[in-house]
Amino acid sequence: MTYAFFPGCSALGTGRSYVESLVAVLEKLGSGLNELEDWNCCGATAWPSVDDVKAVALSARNLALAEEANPGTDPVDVVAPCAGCYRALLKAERALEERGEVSERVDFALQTVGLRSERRARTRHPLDVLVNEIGVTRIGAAVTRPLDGLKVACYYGCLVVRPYATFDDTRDPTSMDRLVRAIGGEPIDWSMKTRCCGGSCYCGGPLIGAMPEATLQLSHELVKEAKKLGADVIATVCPLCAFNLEGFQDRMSREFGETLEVNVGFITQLLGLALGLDERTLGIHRMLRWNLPESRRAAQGGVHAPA
Amino acid sequence: MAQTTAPTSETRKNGSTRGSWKKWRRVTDQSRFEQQLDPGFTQEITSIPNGERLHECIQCGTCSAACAVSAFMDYTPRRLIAMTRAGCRDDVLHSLSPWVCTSCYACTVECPKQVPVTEIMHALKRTALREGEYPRRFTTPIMAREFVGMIERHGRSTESWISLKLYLKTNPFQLLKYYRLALRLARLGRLGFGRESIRRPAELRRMLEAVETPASRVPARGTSTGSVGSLAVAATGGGS
Amino acid sequence: MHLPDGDGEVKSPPESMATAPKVGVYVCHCGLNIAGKVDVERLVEFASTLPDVAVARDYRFMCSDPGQELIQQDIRDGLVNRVVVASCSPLMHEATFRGATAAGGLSPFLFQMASIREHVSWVTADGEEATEKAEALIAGAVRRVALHEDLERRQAPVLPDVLVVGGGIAGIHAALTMAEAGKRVYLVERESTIGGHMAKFDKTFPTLDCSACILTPKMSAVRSNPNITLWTYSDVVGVEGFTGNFTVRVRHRPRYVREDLCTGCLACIDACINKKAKVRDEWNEGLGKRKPIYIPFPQATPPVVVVDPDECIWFKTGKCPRTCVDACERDAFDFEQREEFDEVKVGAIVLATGFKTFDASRIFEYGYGRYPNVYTSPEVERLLNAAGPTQGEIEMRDGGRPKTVGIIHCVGSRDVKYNSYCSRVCCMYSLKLAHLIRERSGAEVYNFYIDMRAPGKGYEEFYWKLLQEGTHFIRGRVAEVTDEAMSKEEEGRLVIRAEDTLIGFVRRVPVDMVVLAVGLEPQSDAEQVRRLFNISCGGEGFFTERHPKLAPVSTFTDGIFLAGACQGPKDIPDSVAQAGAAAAEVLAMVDRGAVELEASTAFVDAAACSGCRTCVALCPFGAITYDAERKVAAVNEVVCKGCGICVGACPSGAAQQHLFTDQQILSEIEGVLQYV
Amino acid sequence: MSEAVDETFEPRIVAFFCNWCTYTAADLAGICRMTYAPNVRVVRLMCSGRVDPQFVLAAFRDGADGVLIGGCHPGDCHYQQGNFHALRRVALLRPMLRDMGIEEGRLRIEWISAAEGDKVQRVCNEMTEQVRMLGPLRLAPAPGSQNDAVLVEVTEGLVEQEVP
Repeated sequence: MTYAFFPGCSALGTGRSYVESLVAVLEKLGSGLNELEDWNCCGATAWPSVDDVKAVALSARNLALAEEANPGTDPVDVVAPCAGCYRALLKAERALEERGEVSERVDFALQTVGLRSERRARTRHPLDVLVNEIGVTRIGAAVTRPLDGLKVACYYGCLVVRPYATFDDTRDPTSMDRLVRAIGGEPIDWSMKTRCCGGSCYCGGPLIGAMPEATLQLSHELVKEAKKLGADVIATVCPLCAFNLEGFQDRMSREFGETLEVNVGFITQLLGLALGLDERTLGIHRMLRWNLPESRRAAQGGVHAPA
Repeated sequence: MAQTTAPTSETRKNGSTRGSWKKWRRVTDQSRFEQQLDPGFTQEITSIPNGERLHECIQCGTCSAACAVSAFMDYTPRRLIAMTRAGCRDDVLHSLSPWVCTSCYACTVECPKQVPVTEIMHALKRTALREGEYPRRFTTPIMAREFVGMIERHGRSTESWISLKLYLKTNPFQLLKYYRLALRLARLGRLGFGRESIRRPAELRRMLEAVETPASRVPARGTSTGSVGSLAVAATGGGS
Repeated sequence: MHLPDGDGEVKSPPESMATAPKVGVYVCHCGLNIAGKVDVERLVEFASTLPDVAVARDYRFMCSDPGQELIQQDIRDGLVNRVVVASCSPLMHEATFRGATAAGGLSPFLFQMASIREHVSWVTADGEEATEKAEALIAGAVRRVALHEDLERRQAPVLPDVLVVGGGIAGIHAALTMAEAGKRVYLVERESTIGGHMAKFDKTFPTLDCSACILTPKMSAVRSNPNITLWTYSDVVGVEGFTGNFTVRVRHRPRYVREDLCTGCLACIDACINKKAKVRDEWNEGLGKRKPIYIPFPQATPPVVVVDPDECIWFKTGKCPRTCVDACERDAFDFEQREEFDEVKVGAIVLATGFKTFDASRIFEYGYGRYPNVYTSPEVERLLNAAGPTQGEIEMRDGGRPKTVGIIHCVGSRDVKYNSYCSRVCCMYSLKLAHLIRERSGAEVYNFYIDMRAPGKGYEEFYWKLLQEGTHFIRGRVAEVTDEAMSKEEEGRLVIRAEDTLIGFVRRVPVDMVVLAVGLEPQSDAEQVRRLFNISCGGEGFFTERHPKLAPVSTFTDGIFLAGACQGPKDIPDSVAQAGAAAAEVLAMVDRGAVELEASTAFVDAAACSGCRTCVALCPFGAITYDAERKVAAVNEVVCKGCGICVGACPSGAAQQHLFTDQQILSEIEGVLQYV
Repeated sequence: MSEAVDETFEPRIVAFFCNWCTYTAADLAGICRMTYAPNVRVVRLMCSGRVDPQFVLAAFRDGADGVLIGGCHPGDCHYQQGNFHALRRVALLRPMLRDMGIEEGRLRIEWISAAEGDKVQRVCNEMTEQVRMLGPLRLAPAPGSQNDAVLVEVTEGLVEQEVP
């Protein structure tokens, strides 16, 4: 199965390794991603603060591009890995379905540039695709280097499950936990799965600028709790969450007077490792906090080395 | 302004600022006359989808307690709702709370009356930007405008540029704090300095302008989006 | 099948109609309710032009005595022999005006109502349109009433016995009241003992009197009252018949111990081969254990033990020395017991099936089922009960004693995601629990409430008392109970996060124990019970009363009454008051001795019947029989409930329905269409 | 209908409401002062199962532009299954109406419980708008006319094949 793919702006920057690993993992599992031709910014959460209809229009253009590239397909699944993009596209999808004043204006705007929304596009999150389309059984079967009980703190963040819970529970999501279990890891049982990291999803993270103490405190709570519960790594599904948790760990350690040093990565990177992909393909060398020498684990576990 | 670490009973007793004037807030007339309140403001905010549910709020405070950043707000979300409902236009627009909001939607999903709190925060920000009533040295409103301007021009955002401009505009000294991190990111290939753009940015601009067109039949909305549009352009001019 | 001719001319009038119809039309103003929208004068003018109309009048309030007198006078003066009143809904005042028609000396069935208030003036924006619609409805009524006939007013006897379903405090009180009035009462309870929720409480608010002390005497009274047949461990499986004459089928589930022989000595429980109690004890909300043979609590009524076949070794393996049987001096064991059925005939039924509490695990963020020290209020009731699993000590699941306790109000209530209504009792029982927890353990208690609702005699005073005692009250709905600690003090405890809305900031309160004040919900099988008894449920699932103010214990099905929390959340005093009211309604009905039967029954014109028997199989009540000799169907009008299903299906037009004959309905259709 | 909609056309709709659910709901709509289109005239029956197909045909012949049948929700019938019979009769009637050139949208059956006053409002409004779009019923009766004869013939021939 090939999906339409909306990488989002962060894929070009801080979230680069997320997209790299996602593409590699899906390819390994026999699914492909077709990047949308000339996609634009989803609008993030900054646009709704300025103009809510234009925010919808921005995302609607991407959905319309996906439909244009896949004529006759219904629904057209658009994979949006970034949590912020995922929510923005979903919101546009809902607004278009409602067919109210907003959708009327957006439809008109699309028309002026020769595009058309036929309400065929359906926004999907990678977790959704991995768990509900590919399935944990298939993923489990494809594992060549199981994680050997690696303790993973599954951190879903906010916008993957809020405000729209399309594929998982809003308060107690489990899709990532199931994935971790499928690849031989051990998800820790913690209460912070969907707690806000303080990032505020604009690419660049504005709250850290306005109120560093707020962002630091929220991120610190997460990292500290993961550390307390013995997590080896925090797995994320959002470029901004990942960046907040890894990028500011030094500063957190300084401000809160404790050494944190918790590994932070994307769930797709863990999946990739378990599927036998090498670190470079998965963009692990780009991570700021990654001290999980998979070579070490491979030696210990004595598992099949990749060819 | 806010706690950086949870206080222990120790720090509570021996706070270093004992007796300092900083501990007392300057008090001005706290009463509100009915004529100071603006029912039109309430109406404007509640005109968003499901916004009328604001009137169903029972002031239980779930939004504030569910909020991860309410500790850093001058008014908790619940108070903002109450103030908006009462029509306290000035108090609401001069609150930092909407600009602290991270749009994580925890309030929205927990609200027992399904008040769209996050969307109300967005609406408050829109009104504030439109009327120019936003905190100038606070990064979030500047960020929102910068971001919007960048998308209007290029169709995509470039994280490096937006961050750089943000700090230059608000707090250049912050830059010093982050330059190491930025350099590291750049070395790892996670911070590109080449400006990202879509191939047909003009087309995108045309589309965004067209969003306003059908609404020109509705003058009130037309002007509002119009002025925001021009505001974004102004931001662009100031930035480059 | 006969259709009236196109021009609206109707068939020749029935023989019973000796004189030509003279219709009187009476238009009600209903103050301004009708007259404020509809042009009443125009209606009167219009009505007087209709065929057969002899008199058309309007009056400010037709339902008032002078209004009714207007009708009676016209009848007495011989001006009219048919009556149409255009006013409110027939569901409101049909009985009133039928009465007025009868008082004037005419058959009450020569009357028809046009609803121009509920169906016109209240629902139409434009006055002109409203007047037109009212004209059409009046025309329909006038057309139809001309074809009305006098009908026999039939009565059916009311059986003297009564059924009460549910043996909680409401059912007990209703049963006792009626039994004391000399009625035979069948009290059916699903559990093995009566007492319901109240039997599980230690104290009751606001007086703090001991629940067992006030309830157990009533339970014994039920058992000793010769007029009450108590059937526990039983349920109603079938209800047939109608007002005053119900046939009820009751199933008795086997307890494997004969109720008539068991004396409740409990020797068998001690003798059970299982020396330790291992089975989850539902009576104690799972906080304690019981044996496979058990009695829920010492004062259980009847004091008869129950064998749990799912857990009993004999039932599971067939191999057990059955030490219990040996221990029984009265030889009460019967392992061969099967389900048994009883059928009783009763005149009236009181439903007192109660409520269930909200499942707290549905609210993930409150941590019930995730954190052992999060409790629901029913669990804490058992903890506090001297006869409970901890003998009244507040001992938590981990064995510890709490120093700080947080009580969260409105769990599952006032929330559109769960139940949007207020459960009404939680504030008060939370105050009671707060008081008792403090008294028993000395713990600091924090109450997290949205609004404090204490409307009742002595309730506000109780709240006041709690405030004086120093219980903490934080006005704010809790967003989360978490084990994530942000400080040394929070480490290892549960943290309750709520905004103190009266202060305006968020508080994190570390506690050792959390009590969730769960709301009240309809029983999970309320829907089945509703269907069984043919009554209705509101949107939230509680049984609907006939009128929220004026008929609070009646239902839309005559002869079936409601008591207690099955009708909506209620505390003990209200449940008892309602049970008394239901008993009084039943007594009034039973002592009257007879009920008027539905006039709109079906009948078959034997001459027209082709004997196709379509109707026989269609009747849901088995009221139609086929006379094989005469080859025609016949309706038993006592059994017929007057739905008209058979009439709608009769291919030869032989089946008809009083007050709803084909002719009458077709004329009404013509009437409402002719004037638009 | 392809012709331009006649703005002045006010449809006439006859509604058969059962006494226990839908009629009570209509009363509730009144008590709640929910205004709706005045085009629906209600004929009260004890049960929707009383609706004889000839009532529907007679209504159309007598000048109705639409017919609405309201009963209790499935399983909620005061008489156990009258609403179910009503539904079956409507199903049997539909092809016949189609043959007579009466559009499907002119006959509607709805389950409205006693608590759903808002549904009465919504259904009456929707039905009125729908029939307004369809325009006046063309078979409007001229007594003794061709149409009428057809109708009567069909009605006479209608033997309900209801096998319980």
